[in-house]
Amino acid sequence: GSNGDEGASSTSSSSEATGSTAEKVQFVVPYDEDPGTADVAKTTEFYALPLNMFDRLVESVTVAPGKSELVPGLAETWEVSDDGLVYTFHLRKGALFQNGDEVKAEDVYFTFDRMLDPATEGLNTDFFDMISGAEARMNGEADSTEGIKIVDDYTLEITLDEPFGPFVAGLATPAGSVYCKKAVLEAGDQFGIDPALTVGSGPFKLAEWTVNDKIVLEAFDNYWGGRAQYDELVLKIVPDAETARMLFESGEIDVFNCDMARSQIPYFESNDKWKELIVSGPRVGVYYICLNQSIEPLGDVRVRKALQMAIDRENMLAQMFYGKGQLVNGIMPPGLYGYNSDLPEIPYDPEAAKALLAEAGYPDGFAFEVAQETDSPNTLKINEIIQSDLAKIGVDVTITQLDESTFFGIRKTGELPSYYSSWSADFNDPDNFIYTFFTEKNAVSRSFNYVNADIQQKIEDARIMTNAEERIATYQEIEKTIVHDDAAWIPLFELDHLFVVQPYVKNYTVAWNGWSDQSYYSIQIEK
Amino acid sequence: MSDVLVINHLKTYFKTKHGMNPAVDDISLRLQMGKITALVGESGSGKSMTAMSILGLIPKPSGVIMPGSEILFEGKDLTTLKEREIAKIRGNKIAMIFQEPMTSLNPVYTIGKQLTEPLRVHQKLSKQEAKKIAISYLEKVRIPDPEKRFNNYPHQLSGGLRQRVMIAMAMICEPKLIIADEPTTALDVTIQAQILSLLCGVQKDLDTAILFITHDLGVVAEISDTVCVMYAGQIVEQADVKTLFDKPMHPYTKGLLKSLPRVDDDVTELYSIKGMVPNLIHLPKGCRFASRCPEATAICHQEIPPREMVSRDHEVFCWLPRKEVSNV
Amino acid sequence: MRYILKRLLTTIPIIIGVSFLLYVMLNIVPGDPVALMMGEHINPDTIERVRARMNLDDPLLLRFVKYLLDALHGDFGYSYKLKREVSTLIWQAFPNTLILAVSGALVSWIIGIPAGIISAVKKNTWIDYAVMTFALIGVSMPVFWAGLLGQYFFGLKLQWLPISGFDGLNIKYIIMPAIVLGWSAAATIARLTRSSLLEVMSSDYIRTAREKGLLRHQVVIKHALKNAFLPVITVMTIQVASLLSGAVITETIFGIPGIGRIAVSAIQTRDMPLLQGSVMFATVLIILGNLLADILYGFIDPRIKYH
Amino acid sequence: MPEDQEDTLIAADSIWRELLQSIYKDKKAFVGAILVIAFVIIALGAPIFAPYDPYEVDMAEMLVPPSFTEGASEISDNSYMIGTDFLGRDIMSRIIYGARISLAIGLIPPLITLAIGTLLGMTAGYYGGKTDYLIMRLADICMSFPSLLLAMVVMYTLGASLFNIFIALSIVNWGGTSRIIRAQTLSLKQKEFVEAARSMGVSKWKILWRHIFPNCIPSLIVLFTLSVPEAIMSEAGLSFLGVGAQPPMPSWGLMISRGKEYLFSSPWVAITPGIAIFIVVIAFNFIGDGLRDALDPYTKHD
Amino acid sequence: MSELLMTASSLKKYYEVKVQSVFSGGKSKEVVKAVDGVDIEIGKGETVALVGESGCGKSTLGRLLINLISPTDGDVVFKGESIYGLRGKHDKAFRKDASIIFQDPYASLNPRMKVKDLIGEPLLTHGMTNAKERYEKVSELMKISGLKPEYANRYPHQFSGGQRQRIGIARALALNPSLIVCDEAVSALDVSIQAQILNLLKSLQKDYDLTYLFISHDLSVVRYISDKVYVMYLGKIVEYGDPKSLYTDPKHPYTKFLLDAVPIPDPSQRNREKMILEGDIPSAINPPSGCRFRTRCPFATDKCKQEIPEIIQMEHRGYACHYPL
Ligand SMILES: Nc1ncnc2c1ncn2[C@@H]1O[C@H](COP(=O)(O)OP(=O)(O)OP(=O)(O)O)[C@@H](O)[C@H]1O
Ligand SMILES: Nc1ncnc2c1ncn2[C@@H]1O[C@H](COP(=O)(O)OP(=O)(O)OP(=O)(O)O)[C@@H](O)[C@H]1O
Ligand SMILES: [Mg+2]
Ligand SMILES: [Mg+2]
Repeated sequence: GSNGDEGASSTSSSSEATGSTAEKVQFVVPYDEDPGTADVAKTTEFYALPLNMFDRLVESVTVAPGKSELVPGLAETWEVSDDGLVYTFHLRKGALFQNGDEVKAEDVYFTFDRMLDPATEGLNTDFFDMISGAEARMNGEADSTEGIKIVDDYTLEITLDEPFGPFVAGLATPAGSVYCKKAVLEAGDQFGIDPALTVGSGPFKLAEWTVNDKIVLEAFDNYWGGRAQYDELVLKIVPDAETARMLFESGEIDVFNCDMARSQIPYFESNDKWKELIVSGPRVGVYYICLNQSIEPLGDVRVRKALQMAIDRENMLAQMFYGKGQLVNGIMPPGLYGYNSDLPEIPYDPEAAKALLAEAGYPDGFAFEVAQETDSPNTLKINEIIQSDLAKIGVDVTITQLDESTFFGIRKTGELPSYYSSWSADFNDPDNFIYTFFTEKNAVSRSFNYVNADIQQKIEDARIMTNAEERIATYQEIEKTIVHDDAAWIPLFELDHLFVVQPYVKNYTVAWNGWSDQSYYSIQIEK
Repeated sequence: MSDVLVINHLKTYFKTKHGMNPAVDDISLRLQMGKITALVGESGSGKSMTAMSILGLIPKPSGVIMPGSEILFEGKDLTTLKEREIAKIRGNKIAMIFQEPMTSLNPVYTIGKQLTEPLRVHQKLSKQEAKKIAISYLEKVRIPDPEKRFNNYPHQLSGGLRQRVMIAMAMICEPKLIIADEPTTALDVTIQAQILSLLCGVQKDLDTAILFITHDLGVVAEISDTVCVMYAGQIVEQADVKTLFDKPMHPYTKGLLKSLPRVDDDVTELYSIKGMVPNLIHLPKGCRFASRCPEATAICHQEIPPREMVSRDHEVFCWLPRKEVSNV
Repeated sequence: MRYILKRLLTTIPIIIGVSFLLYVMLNIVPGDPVALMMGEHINPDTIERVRARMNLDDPLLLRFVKYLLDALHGDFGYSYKLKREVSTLIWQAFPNTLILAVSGALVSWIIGIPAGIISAVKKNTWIDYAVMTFALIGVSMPVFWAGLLGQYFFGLKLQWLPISGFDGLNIKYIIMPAIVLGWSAAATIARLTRSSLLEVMSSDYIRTAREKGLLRHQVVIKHALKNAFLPVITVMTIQVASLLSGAVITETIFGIPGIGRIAVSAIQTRDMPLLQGSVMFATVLIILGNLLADILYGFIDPRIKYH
Repeated sequence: MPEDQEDTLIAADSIWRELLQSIYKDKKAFVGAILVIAFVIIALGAPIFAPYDPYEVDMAEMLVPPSFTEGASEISDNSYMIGTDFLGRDIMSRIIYGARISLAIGLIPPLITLAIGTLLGMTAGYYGGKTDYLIMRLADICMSFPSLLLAMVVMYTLGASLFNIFIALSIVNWGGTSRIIRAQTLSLKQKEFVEAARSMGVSKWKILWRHIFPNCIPSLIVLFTLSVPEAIMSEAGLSFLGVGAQPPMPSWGLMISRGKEYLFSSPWVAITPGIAIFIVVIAFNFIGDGLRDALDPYTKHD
Repeated sequence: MSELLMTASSLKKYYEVKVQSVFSGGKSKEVVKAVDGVDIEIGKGETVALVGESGCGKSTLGRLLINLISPTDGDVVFKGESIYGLRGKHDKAFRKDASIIFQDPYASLNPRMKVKDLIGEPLLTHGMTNAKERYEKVSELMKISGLKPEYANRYPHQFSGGQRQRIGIARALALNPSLIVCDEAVSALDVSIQAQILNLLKSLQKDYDLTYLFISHDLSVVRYISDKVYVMYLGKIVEYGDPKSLYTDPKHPYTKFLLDAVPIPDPSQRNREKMILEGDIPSAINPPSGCRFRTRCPFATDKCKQEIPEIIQMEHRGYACHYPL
């Protein structure tokens, strides 16, 4: 899941951005930061490159707004053993890497093993650490991953320690991207960086990379699914949102991601030229406020409840986000498998909140610190609204801005003050939400510090349940306890993700989970 | 008839924030061909401004030459000339030498370039021709090794040599008149003696007129033919050099002479003129020297004195000759 | 030549001092750089290993010396974020910054020098006021503000110039950033040219030149300017510094992949090796700029003689 | 013995008098001075002048245009002279309160910078030798950094806050001052009045304080008036880059950088604080230029 | 004559200067021998003059004598004690006893101080901390120097050159010194003002029993004011004596040239016989060997090139020349 709503943005296609390649049909998407690498072992944030350059065994495709389906990728078929422990993948024959080699089971094994290999210092190990032998591999106790077996060139068998329902969905995330063994070994640390050495089997091939300026991807002619319908995908680095908007209006970029500047939404909606060209999709994601219970007086559930009631979510959604979304009363957002639409509404009631505070012994309020990353203007605005909302019940909010790394560095220690953030699904399963936030270790490393032994147990249990209905029921129960009984989290809303595209961009859809990073393979440019 | 330049009623005033400053106030004088005329006076008496008025180099816009002033040169009134016309005269027919040899040459150009500039501007000579002439002038002012010096920068020359270069530069277009504004004040006596003798020699050679500005009566006695004594913007006494030193008429001149220590004689007590120069902006009525004058009478404080010709070439701006006449 | 060599040698302690200061500042920051660099999912063992690999447990001074020695070989370490060698990143960015800074400097001279001359020559007239005010407008507008307005009017509305981006020496892309950057430096140049020219104009040798029969404008052109430019050259020094500072913002706004962009993103992502490297590099540029100015000065001014 | 020479005297006596006179005389400086005075008064009296609470968020009043524009009255019943921002806060009030921050940023770092620079510059110039060498190398080092980058690094180390901006801007810029003051000290040291003091046995520190320092004041004043706008601009730059003042502080720089998102839809949000900076900065520059003309020994005599 | 107040023996001051040039490359350390072995005796109540061309080391010598700069070699004895060894209290006492007046009345007064503070500074430095007392003393000093005490609150630029020089004199007098070094004290003044100041100095000398070291390049002034004259050339004394015999009968050719070069304000003497010295004074860096004047001296021989002439003593006089006139 991507953290926060300040992701990169994406856009589509015009051809005149780079003079030298004027004849080629391009699709130009702006991103506000250079991703640094395409290698998912080295990044957890920027997935636009892996999603377009590499394939996964299984792909999750968007079938309708907010709806996804797992479809065959490099694996044409796969089956799960009855105990839910052994997964067998049958690879597609004839799928080629961009260097002409065929994709073999050995490449897949190599890729997954590489992620776990301590020498790689891989960052996305948590999609693989349930495979048996993964722990040993990661600790340096083994030279290979025991649980992954190459049966033959086109068959791969993966064994888990315990059943884990969303395993395949996890492999469909960018973290499951498959690399070419030969190429990776040749490229060394230049893999994912040097266009000449980076080889995938995806629809686009890395052609040119000018750091902090642009990344050019060429359509791969021999893509197994057929060549993309345009020649070049260009990721243009535009750090400033305002600049991006102007570039979009002048036709130099093809997509404008409204997350970069939501204030532009009314403009686009009211503009005759653009209003028909807005593409919108729900985000399978939730905006929330993390309450750090280890910071007094948040240890008191009455205080947390008071805070839940003191925030005027409706107003926030209406004013800041022009009503593009819906209120959420739990942890799991609409669109997620297991979403519970029957949760009770958390009311906006400052009076009741005040009373609760008085009851808890804070009739005059208290000082409350909110942390956020610098350079996220949208978050800042939200925090300022929170600041003014809470001022009405006497709570004095300080907004502390930390740069990204410090923010996450401190958060990991459990000492980060409360914060506003968002989470959208990596894969469509409650686990991606509940476990991510509230398993014991994550409750600390995300600075919730939520302790409830009973709930902990239930989270672990639900993970390995094989009965779908039972699993969902457990998750919904957990959710209700956390949000409504223990008030460990303030749910805010789900937001739609809006993009504006140039008129000649066809078939542009918002990714099912609402991410800014997505595959641009299916887009068509009709100039 | 051999007047090179005639100044009539020259008034050069400065506008200041405190009022009008009559730096040069009604000066008349004639400079004769082949003669050295000395202009002496204390600091601030208006000597330099007289010279600058001649060349039209009064700092603008604060300085103004008042109407009624006349500076006649070759039949033209310089005060009425356009900038372009007067520029043709500067450095060509009237040249000037300044006090500070150290700063009067542009530090970033060779002396050769600066020396040939007047020739190139006024006579449109080629570089080569100009260089030849320039070197001959460097020889004339007795600069050793002129070929080499030609390519030197000013800072590579001593003060004495630089002043020689300045003299060469003034002479190079063979002007009718050279104005030398305290050319030796910044130099040691020994170098001053060299420069003075050089200047006299040059003047004889070229037969130009020289307006020699100085505050040193010793120098005046050594080189000039005619002397004008300035006080507070006016010429108070004008005579040929012998007359002035032998029979000074104006009390100011007399006082100055008496307050000079002598190298050739023991003086036990120096006379000192009391007080100091009045502020030109708030001038007293009557004679400007009256408050300091030991011989002043009531009228001196009341009325501006007449310009009295006491003999053919001796003019005094004082009530005294009249009083003496009436006493007699 | 020996002089140049000598001056070069004197810059060495400065460069060492600068890098030390920078190194200390960047390394006393609280927080574990490895934890910061590796994001959320990493396990503690890996962190330990990386720490050891990066010698992070050595004393600061030792680390600095190692860093410096590596730097001597052109090794400034790896960027945490961009996963590339810092030196490579910097060398790729440098030409862009250079083009921007040089064109910014040109703009500042094109605006500043004539403005200074005109207002000196017309001192205390309305022309002086107007010209100096024009030059001042540059420094008085926040660079990013001017940049945004420029993008809006000349890029979006009038479509005269591209809004953003960079394409080597393609002048189209350079004009706007150069003006935004150069204009803000122009006032310094204009001021200095003006006061230096006024000073020169009141000097004796200018009077000499006038007395030779040169007209006022001839005097200004032939005699005053060369002298007046001497101090202006020295200011080029300070200018290198201020242009680089300005480039930080200009590059961000116009999306120019230069050193400034690198530094800003390095700060935002706490990419210490990259930050250290890029600031060092900018600093060395400034020091070399000083050197150049000194040497140039020596060649223009025949008097040069140090005591 | 001298006569009564009352009338030969020039009126100005102290440097401050001289200063005021030269500001009064120079049209630009005069305009600048009036603007600066207004600025200071506004900053000091912010609670009196501000029509609204600068911090009060009111989502219902978001992005109301300035009251003089046509549509303003239809959007809101309240009238905001220059509109409201994206959180419905009155921009006028924020600019008025922001003047305080700009005033502090404009005054404190330059004063600290000047104090450090003067002290070190005088010491270097007067003592010479190794002291001089050390101080000047240190100054070289500080001057070699691109100041904005150095400030950013300092903010990186210390964390973003207004107080840290003071520190960052103060330690970044003293090098230039110390060079100028050192040069002046060197030339003043040679002056005969310093020698006269030494011949009487006046101690070094007293010479520095009584003879050298007062003669550096004119340059210091000029330096000061020119570094005020620089400091204000630097703060704006740092805020733009996200390492400056922290919200909800109504710092002008921050207001622009946060309002730039609305530059085209609601231009008043970003443009008005930009104008405020522009006016204050240009006012200080006007004064600085005027004083420089008046106090600079070279351009002075005319 | 009278008892000795100050004696300088083989006093030397060398300056090291770095000459650096972009063109010649590199830099070299050169030694300027500003004062190179000077012996001087100053009697109590006398006016001793020091004359010579610009750059010959007069000011340097003057500064050495009041311990403003310390010598490279040699010693100065003042009232029986070496001034360079003095520390603390004694040094302060010496500074009280010797003061200096400078040439440039503009540069020698701090433009940012009021007259009362300028004249009061030596008093304050030497312990007169009571402001009222100090003010009274300042008024008295101003009166003595011919200034109106009412002007005490003015700044130097509000005075004319002559008046400023009087302020300088008042300041020098403040601590009742016995020795005042006048470094070109009247050179910058117009004749009429110069006469006023010279007369003032003379009368003060009488009233307060002062001793002057009078540094000047104007031989006429020197003749008028001094009791004893030292002639300097390139850091060395070439001749000394009482003015009358020195001026009428110079022994050293340099003295003769110097005297001849002085213009005489009498046109009838214009054609007197005079010798004009050629060339410029050589640089004090690497001065000529032997007799330093030999490069400009028409009488120089090989001997002058090789041997440094010693001072030859005569009655009240002395000169350093192999071939005296
Ligand atoms: N630019 C100016 N503005 C105002 N007054 C001026 C200016 N230049 C000169 N004066 C005044 O003109 C008067 C005459 O000055 P001038 O330079 O002619 O004197 P001088 O006799 O040459 O003196 P010195 O011997 O010092 O050179 C002085 O009172 C001076 O104050
Ligand atoms: N601080 C110094 N450093 C280096 N050289 C110096 C220094 N002070 C004086 N000199 C040199 O010493 C020599 C004597 O200087 P000094 O000032 O004593 O001469 P002076 O006779 O007083 O000259 P003037 O008549 O010009 O005042 C000169 O060549 C001068 O350049
Ligand atoms: Mg003059
Ligand atoms: Mg001297």
